[in-house]
Formats: sequence, C-alpha cells, structure tokens
Amino acid sequence: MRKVAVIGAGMTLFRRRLQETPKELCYEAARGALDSAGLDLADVDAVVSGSAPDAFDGVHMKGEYFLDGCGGTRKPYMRVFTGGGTGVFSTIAGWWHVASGLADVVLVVNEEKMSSCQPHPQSVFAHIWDPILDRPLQPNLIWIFAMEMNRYMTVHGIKKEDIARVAVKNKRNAVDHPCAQLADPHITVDDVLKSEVMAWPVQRLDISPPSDGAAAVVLASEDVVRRRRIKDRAWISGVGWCIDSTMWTDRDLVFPEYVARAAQMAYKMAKIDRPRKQIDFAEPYDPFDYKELHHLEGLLLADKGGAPKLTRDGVTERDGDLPVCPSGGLMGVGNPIAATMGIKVGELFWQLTGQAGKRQIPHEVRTGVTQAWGDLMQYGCVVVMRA
Amino acid sequence: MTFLDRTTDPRRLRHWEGHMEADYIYTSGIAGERFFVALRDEGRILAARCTACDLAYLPPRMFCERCFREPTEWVEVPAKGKVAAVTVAHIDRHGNPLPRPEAWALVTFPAIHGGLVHRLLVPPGAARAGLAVRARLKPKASRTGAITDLEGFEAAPPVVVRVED
Amino acid sequence: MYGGKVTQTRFRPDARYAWSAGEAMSRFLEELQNGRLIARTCAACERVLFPPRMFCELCFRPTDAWTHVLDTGTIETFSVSYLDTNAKRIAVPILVGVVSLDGASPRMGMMHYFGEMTKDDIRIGMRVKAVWRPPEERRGSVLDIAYFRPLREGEG
Amino acid sequence: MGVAGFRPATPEYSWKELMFEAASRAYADAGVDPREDVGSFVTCAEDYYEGFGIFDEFVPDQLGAVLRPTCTVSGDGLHGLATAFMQIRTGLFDVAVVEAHSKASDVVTLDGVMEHALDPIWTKPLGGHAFVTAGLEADAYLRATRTSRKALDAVIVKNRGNALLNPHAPYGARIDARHLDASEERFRPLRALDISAPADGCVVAVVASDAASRRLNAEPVWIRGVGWASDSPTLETRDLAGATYARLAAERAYRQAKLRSPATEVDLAEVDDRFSYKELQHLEAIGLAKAGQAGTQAVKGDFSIDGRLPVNVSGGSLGCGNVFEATGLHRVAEVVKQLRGDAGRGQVDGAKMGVAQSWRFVPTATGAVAVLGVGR
Repeated sequence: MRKVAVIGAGMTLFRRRLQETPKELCYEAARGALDSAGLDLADVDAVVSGSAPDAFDGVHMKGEYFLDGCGGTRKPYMRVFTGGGTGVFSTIAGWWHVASGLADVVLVVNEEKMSSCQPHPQSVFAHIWDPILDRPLQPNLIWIFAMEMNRYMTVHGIKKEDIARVAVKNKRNAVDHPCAQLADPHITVDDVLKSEVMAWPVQRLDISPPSDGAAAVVLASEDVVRRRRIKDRAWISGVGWCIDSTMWTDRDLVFPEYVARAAQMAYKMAKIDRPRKQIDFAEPYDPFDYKELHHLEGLLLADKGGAPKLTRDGVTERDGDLPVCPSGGLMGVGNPIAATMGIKVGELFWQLTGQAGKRQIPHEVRTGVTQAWGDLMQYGCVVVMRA
Repeated sequence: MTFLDRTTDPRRLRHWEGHMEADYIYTSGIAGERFFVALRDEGRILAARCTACDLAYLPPRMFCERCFREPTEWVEVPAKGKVAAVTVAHIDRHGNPLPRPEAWALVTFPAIHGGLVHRLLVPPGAARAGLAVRARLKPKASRTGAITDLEGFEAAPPVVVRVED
Repeated sequence: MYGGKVTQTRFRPDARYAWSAGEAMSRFLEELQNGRLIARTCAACERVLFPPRMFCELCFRPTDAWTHVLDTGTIETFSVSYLDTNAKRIAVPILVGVVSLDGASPRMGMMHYFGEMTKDDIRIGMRVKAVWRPPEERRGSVLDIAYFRPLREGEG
Repeated sequence: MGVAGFRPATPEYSWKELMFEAASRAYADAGVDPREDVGSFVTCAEDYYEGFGIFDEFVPDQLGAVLRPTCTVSGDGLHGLATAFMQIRTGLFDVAVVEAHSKASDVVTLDGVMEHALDPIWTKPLGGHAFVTAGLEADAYLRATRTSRKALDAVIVKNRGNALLNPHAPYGARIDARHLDASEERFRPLRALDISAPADGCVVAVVASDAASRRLNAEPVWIRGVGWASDSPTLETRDLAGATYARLAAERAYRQAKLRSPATEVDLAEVDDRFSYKELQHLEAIGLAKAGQAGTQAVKGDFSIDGRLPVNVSGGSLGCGNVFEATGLHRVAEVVKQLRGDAGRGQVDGAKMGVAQSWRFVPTATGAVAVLGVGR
C-alpha cells in the first residue's frame, strides 16, 4: 500500500447564494488547492469529484456538467456520491487512486450549489425517501434529524442545553474562519434554546442551513512528496467507510453503528487501538448540533451518551484536551453538503501543517480524525491524518 | 426466480407514481454574466481569451481548460460564422413528433475556440455543413440576458462584389 | 452574492416515474387496501421482517413466508413538526414518528402520523394502534392508515 | 458475473429485486458469500435515472452490503470496475463487488430526464431534444471520415442479428433493406433504427485479487488494464468527430495491459453502439480500426462473428437495449462469457483477449475501456 499525503487545500466562501456557476465554484476551489500545493493542472494524473444530489444544482449527471471546472477535461475523472458522506468520502476515493499506484497526483474537488433549487433546497429532500413507504407522508428532511435527536436525548437522558453548547462552540469557533457564513461571537446557549422550533426537538439554531460552495484538496504519493520536497503535507494514515440498511424504520437510531464500523476500519489501518489517547483533535460531521455528539460517540471518542459531558467540561473547545470542530464546523462555517470537505479534510490539513491561522489549536497536534455522515442516517466515512 | 414466492397474475403487480421535480434558477455565472449583459444590452457576442494558450473560448468561461488559469481578455466574435455540424430534429424535447422539423447547428467562427450550438433558421432541406451564417437577435426590448436572446443563426447574405465602372 | 439582478435562466425538469413496486411491495400495498399489515419471515435469523422484503438483508437469502403482523405497536421516536414538506411553517404541528409493530421483530416498523393525542401527551414508548380509513377510501397506500392513536385500556 | 432482466420492461421486479437476482447469480457464479467473503461493494448510478434524491441509500440490502464498505460511483459500470480494481490494488480488500443497473421502465419521462443533463445556461434553454447533440456528432463524424449510410446499415443489421443468438437480448431481429428504407429520420443523419431502445437490466461482477481467486478456486478472467477519461463537457469545445475520451481511456488501458498493437492482439470487442455511428467512431478511437476506415470495414463484414475482429457479438446496445449506466458492465459480462467459452452459437473460437468499452451516453464525452484476458 503506497503512502498518500494531502499536499494542498482550497475552498470558496460558503454563502446562502453565490453567483458563480457550479463549474466556476469548482474552479475557484481547485485553483486554490493547486496553488497551495505549488502545482499546476499538468501535474495532476487524475481528478475525483464529490457532490451530493443532482437535484440541488438542478443538473442530471452534474458530475459530467462541472468536470471542466474540476480540471477533469482530457483526464481520468470520476465522481463519487455517498449522500452527505461525500464531504469526506471523495478524499477516500482520491486516496485509492494514489494508493493503488494508478496515479501519483490526484485533485479532489467537491461542490454544491443548493440555491439553484426553488423555492427552497428542502424540496429536493422530499425525493430522498422511499417512494412507497415514506414519500406519501410528505416528509420534511428535518423530521429524520428530529426523530434521531429525540431518541438519542430520551434514551440517554440528555438535556437540550447540553446539545445547544455545541452550536455555541462551533459558531464561536467559526469567527476565525474566513469562509464562514454563520459565525457569531456573541451567541449563547439561551439564544439556541429560544430560537424558533422547526420540528421538535430541532430548533432553528440547532441546524446548519443550506449553502453554496466548493472545496478541493490535492493528494500525492510519498514519492512525489519526497521528489518535490513538499513540506506542507499531512499523511492519510487510515480510511474507513460503511453503510447501514436502507430500512431506517427498523434500526435503533440511538447509536450510529455504521460510523463506529467505519472508524474501526480506519483506526485499524492507522494502527490506532486507543483512539481517545492517540487522536489529538476531531472534525466530525455537524450539520445539526447533536450530530457532533452522536458522531463523537460513533468515532469511539466518547462513551455512548457521554459526549455531552465532554462538551460541558470544555474538553472539546479549541484549547481543550480534545478540540472538536476547531474550524467552526458546519454549524458555524456553513453546510454546502459535499463542499464541507473544506472544513473537514481541509481543516485537518491546515491544522496538521500549522496553517490554520487564528484557528490553529494552541497546543501541538499530530493526529486528527474527520468524519462525514449521509444517506438516510446510514452512511459513515472516516479519515485519519497525521502530521 | 430467486424468490420463494412469485406473483404470476399480472393484475396483482403494482407500480407507484412519483416525480423528482422542482423549480430551478441558474445564474449565468461570472463569465456568463459578462457575455449575456453584452448580448442583451449591446447585441454583441463575446469570447473570453486566454492569452497564455491563445484560445478565445466561446461559450466564454472563467477558466482555461488547458492551463487552468483565468482568461485575461474579452474579444468580440466575428459576425459571420459557418455551420460546422448540422442535424434536423423530427422529435421535440418531450419525445413527441414535431409538426415541422427543426434544424440545429454547431456554428464556429474564425479564430474562436468552440462556437455555439443553436437553432439553424433555414429550411431543413437547406441545412448543410459549411453554410455561412450570422446570428439573428431578438429585438432589444424582449431580450432577457439568456442564450434565447439569440433566435438562432440564419444564412448570411452572400458577399456581393460590385465592380464600379 | 447577488440580489436577483444578475442574468439567469429558469427551468423545471420533466422527471416523472412509475416505479415497479415488485413482489414484496405489491403484496404489501394489496394488504394495506385490505386493512392489514404483512411481513416476511426469515427462517435463518428467525426474524419477522417488516416492511416485507423478498430477501433477508442480513442473511442474504430469499425470505421464507408471508405473515401478518398487528396494527398495534410502540412509538420508538417522534417529532413535533412546525414545517411542511417544503419547509413552509404551519400553525398546527404534525405529530410524526416511527412505530414498531407488534408481531414484527423488535424495533421493526414504519413511519407514520399520530392523532388523538397532543404534543404534550406524546412520548417514546407510548402504545398505539392504527386508525384505518374506511375500506372504500383505501387505495393501497400507507395513507390507508390515517394515523396511529393511543391504545385504549383493554386493547392489544 | 451475474445478469438479470435485459428486457424492455420488468414489471414484476422492483429495482431492489432486480439487483438481488443479478447479485445472487454473480455470487453463485463466483462461489462467494457476500456476508463473509466480500470486502467492498460499488454501485454505479445517477439519481435522475432512478428517481431518487440520493440513490446510494437504496443500495446495500439487496447486495448483501449492510454494514459493509459500500459506495456509489456516479458513472458507468466500467467506472465501477475501475474503482474495484483500484481498491483491490491498494491491498485493503481482496474481493470487491461491482453493480450497475437500468430500471429505465420506471422512468415515465426518459426524454425529460436526458434533457435535464444539458448545460443549464447554454443548451437547455434552447428547448431541443437531448439527442440533437448525437445528431450533430453523427454528422461531424460521418463527414470527417466520409463514412456512408451503408456502413450504419451494416452495424444495425449485424448487431440486431447477433442479438438473435443471445438469450439476454430483447431487440434481436433480422433487419432487411425494407426495414432500413422505411426507418424514419429522427435526428438527421440518424433514423429510428440508428438509435438503441431502452431496456431494464442489472449486472453484478465479483472482482478478486490473484490470491483470493486461488482461494476461491475460481477460473478467473483477468482485468489486464482499465482506463477512463473525459473530454470537455462543453459541446462546443469538445472533439465532436473523434471520441477523444475513448482514445485517452484506451491508451491507458492498453499501456497497463502491455498491448502494443491492439487491433491484431485482441480477439473480440464490445464497444458502445447506443447510436449506430458510435460503434464505428469508438472502434477508430480505441485503435481497433484505422482512422476513417471503420465504416468500410463494417460493410466488408470485418466485425461479424466470423470476421477479422468480431465486434458486439452480444448484439450490442442496438440488440440488447440501452441499459444506461449498466452498459459498460454488461459488455464486460459479454466479453467474460466469450473468454470462458460460454457463448453458445455466438461463440468466437479461441477467444483469449477481449476489450469492453463504454460511453456515458448523451450529452457526455466520458468513457472507459477494460482489457480482459484468460490464462496467465
């Protein structure tokens, strides 16, 4: 198995509406990533893209449509799609392009333009459900989060204010992110608890709303890193991914078993047997505040039902023992589904190479883990990176 | 096959109807905005030129597909182009027969990389590759800043060389 | 960012479907129309699979037989939604959640609405029963059940 | 390999059940238990072809992939094969499963779905059918290579005739001159008979490392090389006449397979023929016919079952139907059948090396090539 490093990253602003076409968003992120790696498109052997439903951008086979913006013209190009998991999964696909020996340098570009969809990107989520079992009930996407959150809270006896702390932490962390859409230095737990109820227990400030944006990373083989004497690099030391059954009404939503399986796969590859000791910081997927907690447990970084305490005790603050979402996460920076790669894989790269600027974790960090989550509460993918 | 029970009465097999529809608004983007504003307001067709690669892109774009940098200048596309590829469609966008066949062309222009795929405003029998054409624009008042501000391409009048006595 | 002033085009795709329900769902819908809920059994893992399927996803083998399950069950989780399907606000909240059905294997059930209860009564673990539409209104759809109501004393 | 469906419509199967049947056949063929022996699962699908916002959700149960590493590639089945090939080469897994299918009969408005893939700013607003792009390309190819209408006729007659020998080919027919004369123009120069019709079908492949294939006592067909590539997605700036995507993909696949002179080293080829001209254009692009000569060779019968290089012995898409993203993997299945000597009356004698090539259909300029062989 060849060693693979992330050697560059780039991202656009995350905003509710951006004027750029999907192609142009891809280009801006890809150009930024290549510039940060000191490479040009000619150095790239293959291109991987990641993007969530076609129905956001409103183009069937959108991976074909925007491939030129990803630098894919006249190159081997492939798009992967694992729902919300795509934000981390495309990097795993890039990893196997290099680890297999088929490519030395791979450009991975993720994009989402949710604002194309009218009247609200929510209408797209009506189509993600089973047409016979679920769609006749005209479900709203937030329902599944609400149902999962409710079960998680009820089974473990977790209070809403302990969940709201995550929203507060991440929106405050995001103040230091130049691309952030949702940063708020003054937000309090009370603000979250008093925000409008959408689908109880989910309130407006528990959610990271839709966004437009793109992100990109450049991956390279060990050989390229040495030959080009690339100093700013972070090694991908573990990858894992896992899907659970489609039949979501048959599963207990209290624990994301699929995340745990993906994490175990990635940890095994990274030779991590005590994740809580060996992992210095985490960027789990946080489209809703409770998801950060749920995922910390799935990543085996907290006991089942124990993640809220870590948050309450300040362990997950940027200067805590286990900083979580130092980027500001989806809750603070924004949620252009697949493009959140910029604050997940991208943040690991920037933190591990000391390029995170004002977001830099104050103590030395050598190992980070990131994770994304998708489909119908059933997909987990995990990447472990080392300095 | 493969299952232990199978329905053999076709009347008992059901289907379920649904759709995947929504309304979309597509912004023209950074390069498109410049192009469509010039088309709408001035009736001009512009290409984005990458000076490094010496390629003038039509449709214009904010990145060069070769060097992956931003094109640095805008150039006006020559008025007269030629049909590089042509087809005559007998079927409409929904798959139904068209009452009258419609001609379509890829129109290319001298010194321009690419061209425009659009309607060819000639009788189907006259639709042929190599035909010299020029753009026909909608009247200014009805232009909206979209590719449909062009009605299509019509046969360019032959150049008449008149020898003065 | 833009304020509706930039050039743009509008489109609504023509994307309509008629999915074959297939073996399992055709029978499931037929039984709903009859006012019953049907499942499949897997003899290998000894589960009663609801919603029914012709193959067991854990054993990867064809399932064995049809069996009816009850229309009573337990609320596994729920939400009180002030949003409709297009994220528009509604005044009277929808009570919705997952019901695990009696007679099916543990936790196996379906999503549905709840009625004859308020947002203050509803709780996880509550016992409920389906309220069926009258036979002449049933179409072979999950909506042949209007909602689940609290189980009354002496029922189930 | 396992195959299910390959009929114009499959009303007795849900898409899940169709996949379960193909998977069951593939696992029986390979002698594997998906719950024990398979490391990774790959599906090839696009949402609008399925009618789902996120099709990936609906994949695992019917493949035996619950709580296993599984993913969707938004590509043709050959992109999926390439993915499994790479995953195995990393050493992370030694057995991977690739699935691709079409349930086109579930789509009421197939024309509308295809239209939705056009560029939303430059092409879609014009209101033309998605196949206008194929008409333009056919015109560009036929004129650039001076290929005659007769050559297209030869492709149609051959492929639909070959399909009569293939049990998984619903569009087999003996096409004669009267059929061709009567075939109505659709997108000039393409007539109705130049365009493949939709079909339902599912194909599942089990891919294994050398060590795993020994452990499973398999008689493997080897993936000697696999390549994939895309040209410009913009209609105006791509190579309309030449199928550059296929050339680039083939160059990579041949390099891996160490094929220097593919036209003489390959025993048979399955190439994308979803429009009749595509077979000829693709044969030239992937170096199995000389530039501009494929049409002449087709008329001469070089690509018949007993010709110099049998092409689309299966019947191709013209004979088996357009199975959308399953097209490439279907061609792999057909090459595998030949290399194993299982093709019955359609068997090409002594076939040892075959090529499968795919294209992602209109409006794309994306394709892939796999070189498959038997023996060490």
